[in-house]
Amino acid sequence: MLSILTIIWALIVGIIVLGFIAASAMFLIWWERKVSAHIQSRYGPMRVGWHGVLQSVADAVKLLLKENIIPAEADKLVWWLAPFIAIVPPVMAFVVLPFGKNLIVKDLNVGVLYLMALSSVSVIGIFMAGWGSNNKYSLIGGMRSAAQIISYELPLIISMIIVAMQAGSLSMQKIVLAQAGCWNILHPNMAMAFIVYIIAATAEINRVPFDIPEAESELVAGFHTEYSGMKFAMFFIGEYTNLFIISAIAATLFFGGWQGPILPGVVWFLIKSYGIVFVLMWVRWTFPRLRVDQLMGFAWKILTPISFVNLAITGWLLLK
Amino acid sequence: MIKYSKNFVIGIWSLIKGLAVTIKYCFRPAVTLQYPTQKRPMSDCYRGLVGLHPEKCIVCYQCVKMCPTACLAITHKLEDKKKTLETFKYNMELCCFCGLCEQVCPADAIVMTKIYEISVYDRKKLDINLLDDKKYDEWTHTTIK
Amino acid sequence: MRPDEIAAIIKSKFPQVKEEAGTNYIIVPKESILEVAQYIKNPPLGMDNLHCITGIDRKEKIEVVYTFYSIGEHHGVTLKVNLTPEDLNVASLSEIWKSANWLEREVYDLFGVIFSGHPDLRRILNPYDWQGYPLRKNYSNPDFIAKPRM
Amino acid sequence: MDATQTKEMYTEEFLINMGPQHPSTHGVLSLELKLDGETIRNCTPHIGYLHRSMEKIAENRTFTQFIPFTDRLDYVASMNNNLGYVMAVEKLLNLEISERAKYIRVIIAELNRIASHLIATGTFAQDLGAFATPLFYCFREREKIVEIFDQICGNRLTYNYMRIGGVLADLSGEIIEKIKEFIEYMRPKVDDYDELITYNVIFLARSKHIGVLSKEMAINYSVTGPNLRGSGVKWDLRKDEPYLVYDKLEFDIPVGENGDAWDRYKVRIEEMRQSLRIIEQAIESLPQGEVTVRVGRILKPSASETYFRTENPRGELGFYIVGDGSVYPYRLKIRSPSFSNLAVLPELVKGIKVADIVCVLGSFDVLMGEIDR
Repeated sequence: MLSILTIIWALIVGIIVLGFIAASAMFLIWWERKVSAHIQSRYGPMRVGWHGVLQSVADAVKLLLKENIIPAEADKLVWWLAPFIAIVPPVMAFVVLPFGKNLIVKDLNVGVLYLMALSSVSVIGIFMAGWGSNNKYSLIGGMRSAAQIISYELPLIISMIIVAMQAGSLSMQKIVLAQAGCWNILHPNMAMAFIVYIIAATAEINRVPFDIPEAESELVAGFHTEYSGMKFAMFFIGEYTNLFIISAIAATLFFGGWQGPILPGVVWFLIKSYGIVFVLMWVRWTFPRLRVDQLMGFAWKILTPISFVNLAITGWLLLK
Repeated sequence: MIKYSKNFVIGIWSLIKGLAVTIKYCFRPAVTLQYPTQKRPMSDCYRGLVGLHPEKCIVCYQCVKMCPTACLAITHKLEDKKKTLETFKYNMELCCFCGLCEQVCPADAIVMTKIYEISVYDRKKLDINLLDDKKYDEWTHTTIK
Repeated sequence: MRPDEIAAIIKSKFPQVKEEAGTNYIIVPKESILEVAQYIKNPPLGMDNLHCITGIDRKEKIEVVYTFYSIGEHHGVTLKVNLTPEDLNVASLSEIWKSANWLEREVYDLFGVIFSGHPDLRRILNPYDWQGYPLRKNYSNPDFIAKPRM
Repeated sequence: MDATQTKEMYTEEFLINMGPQHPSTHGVLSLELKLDGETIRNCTPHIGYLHRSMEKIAENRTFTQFIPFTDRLDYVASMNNNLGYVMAVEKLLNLEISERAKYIRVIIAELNRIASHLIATGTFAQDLGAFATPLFYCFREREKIVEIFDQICGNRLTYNYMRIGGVLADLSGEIIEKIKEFIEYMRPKVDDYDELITYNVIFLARSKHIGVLSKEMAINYSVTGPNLRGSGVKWDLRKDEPYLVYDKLEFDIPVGENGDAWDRYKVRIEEMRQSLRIIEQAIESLPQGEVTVRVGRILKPSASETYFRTENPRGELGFYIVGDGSVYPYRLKIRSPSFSNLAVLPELVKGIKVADIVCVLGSFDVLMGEIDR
């Protein structure tokens, strides 16, 4: 009896989460197009719905109806699996995201560790896509992506560890509760950790100025050059879900998560997350792209030392 | 080390300035038009498709001689020693909208209209008989006069 | 320097060259083009810039026209080499001026002039398997549209 | 590291074809790249995908009929092409045009130079990954110029405005007001570009010391225009061999220092400022008078040859025209600047990363329309 209830509960939660993911990704795609358009003195999508708000739905329908083209020389199995592997980690990350005081799928006591583990998995999907397409541009894109994500893993993880040290727990809820009096971002060492985190996270999800795996002007579209229809849409949804995830993690770890006056917790959480998303979009539509060796150099020569120093300082502050 | 950190600060400052430029334009009105519903007015001398006032034409063949892409073709017949137009074909596919025919015409019979939305589904429609009054009816509904 | 002064300098150095009637262009025998080119590259003339190479098909002969300029001295000179249709070989200048590389390839492509000593003499504008030399006056191609009536 | 071969594993060079369909080859340029990892070992450009045999067409058109074809050479700077061609024909005919027409030609040519440099700026930033934003800003400004041209001559891209013996139409007072307005509008925008891209630290990191073209090499390869000046050679036909009324106007020639991609880009930005200065002065001193000299409808130059070159936004555009006394040119050679500028590319990209080839190519601002002709 208990097990049936659990399964039903799990199904309901799963449907809600998946629904939220799809809605969020579609909203973010529309929003990105609007933000970019207004930055560029344009209107962006205006036809489908009020100010084109349903544009993403129309695009999704179009992509669903599109022919699924498989390159003749592709490594079929790898090529088929890649989009699924790329989309699963961001979906799984929703498990530990605290939307509100009780609004969390499962408050794992190793929540931060779980997120770190998941962020390393998505590179496999991207690399498989690059390899399986049997396209030289895609291969270069996949290789760049692997090198990039592995480099940026380190500063990303260290800056998350700093927060965990401060809170004394790896559980996401406990980290939020630890910020009850004062948001983490208000401590100078935490602010530094936030900057390192947001840079490394931007690199993790391959956005400008770190979008070298896609690098439109060099590699055409990088790892997803050969994908069409729904498979392309899966990469796309995965990318935008990732964008939301890293913003949500940043909001949780540094901006006090769902805590805030008057409004309910979930509203505060979404406001903070989408605020960070907006900043990332704003950055994306302003800056040029770094070159691959500069990107690596930046990760190893600047970000990693800074985060190590930051780690040492935080440890000293805690022990003092 | 001082130089390094100075460069670092200058670099960060340059990034912030870039962000300031983009956010400045983010809240200014857009400059584009929503094309099929909004259209910019054509200038007075706009060079669109070639049009003809057949009654003015004196059949001097200047336009045919001048056309760099040979897109105009005229035949005439003699009626009591006066040349009159028989056919005036205009092959829009070849036309490069240079306006030389309009400029060279001594009787101002050839004019450049303001029709610019000129895509058609059937290639044969690009071969236009300029003597036909209704030749551009299909296209004029898309154009602001 | 004025064009006539330049012509005089070159003529005094190389007696085999002659001036074209009516223009200041200098006609160089094709054997000595390399020597003349090497001479004008260095001071006093200092033609450091090979600006343009082109061909003119005069039916009985094909002229190859070299236009030189000097960035430092602010003057220029035009050399001409006359080739007979039977023997279209002329020495390449691409060792002296790198810009000659592509310009000579273009003249080869369109006129069929063979530049001996050129490092990479391939067609450049036309496809690599193109037949014939399109800018020759006797070139004919079924797809070629005749002159518009005049 | 060279491609090496060992007992168990061997590596080989990686051949990729960049183009003819590629987002950042500026048209239908095809580059055959040999890569070692991401480092370029060899680069072979293949051109001619846009070859329209302009020179053969010219032999079958009258001198006036060929003007619209020059629009299609460098379709971003049609006015400058028109100008170069009609001035070459005028030189062949020994025709002197009126003073007002000269000033108008200068104003129009400089406006189009700004439009062309705007596209160069925008696409260069786009190539470096500043996705679309600088490009849209540049197009927004270019639109103003295009609107002015639309009012003057009736077309927005292929203007066909210059005529042998003058220009198509006079500048009305209304248009002159518009041009003045544009100058006021444009000045702060150029500063905006400086803030958004020129001194952006990522942009500097990407374009400084990339594709360094030395002075000697630039001259030897006959590189012209902003690319030559970016290498530090102070050479501008508008100053050194003045045509029209450039000798009466005051302006500076910006030059670069190192000859890298950033210098070439910076020269263009500075040239926009100088062009604004030139337009302002030319409008101030615009004389009254006719804009066209009467020439016969049928032009028959005597059997003679002429070579004339003008300073185009992309470099020196030369027309070598041979007349034979008929209404057609006997031979018309177009010496297009991008053709010579592109020839230097294989030399510059050896040993740099595949991301940088886009940067070098973008900084040269080549246009396939005039390379392939």
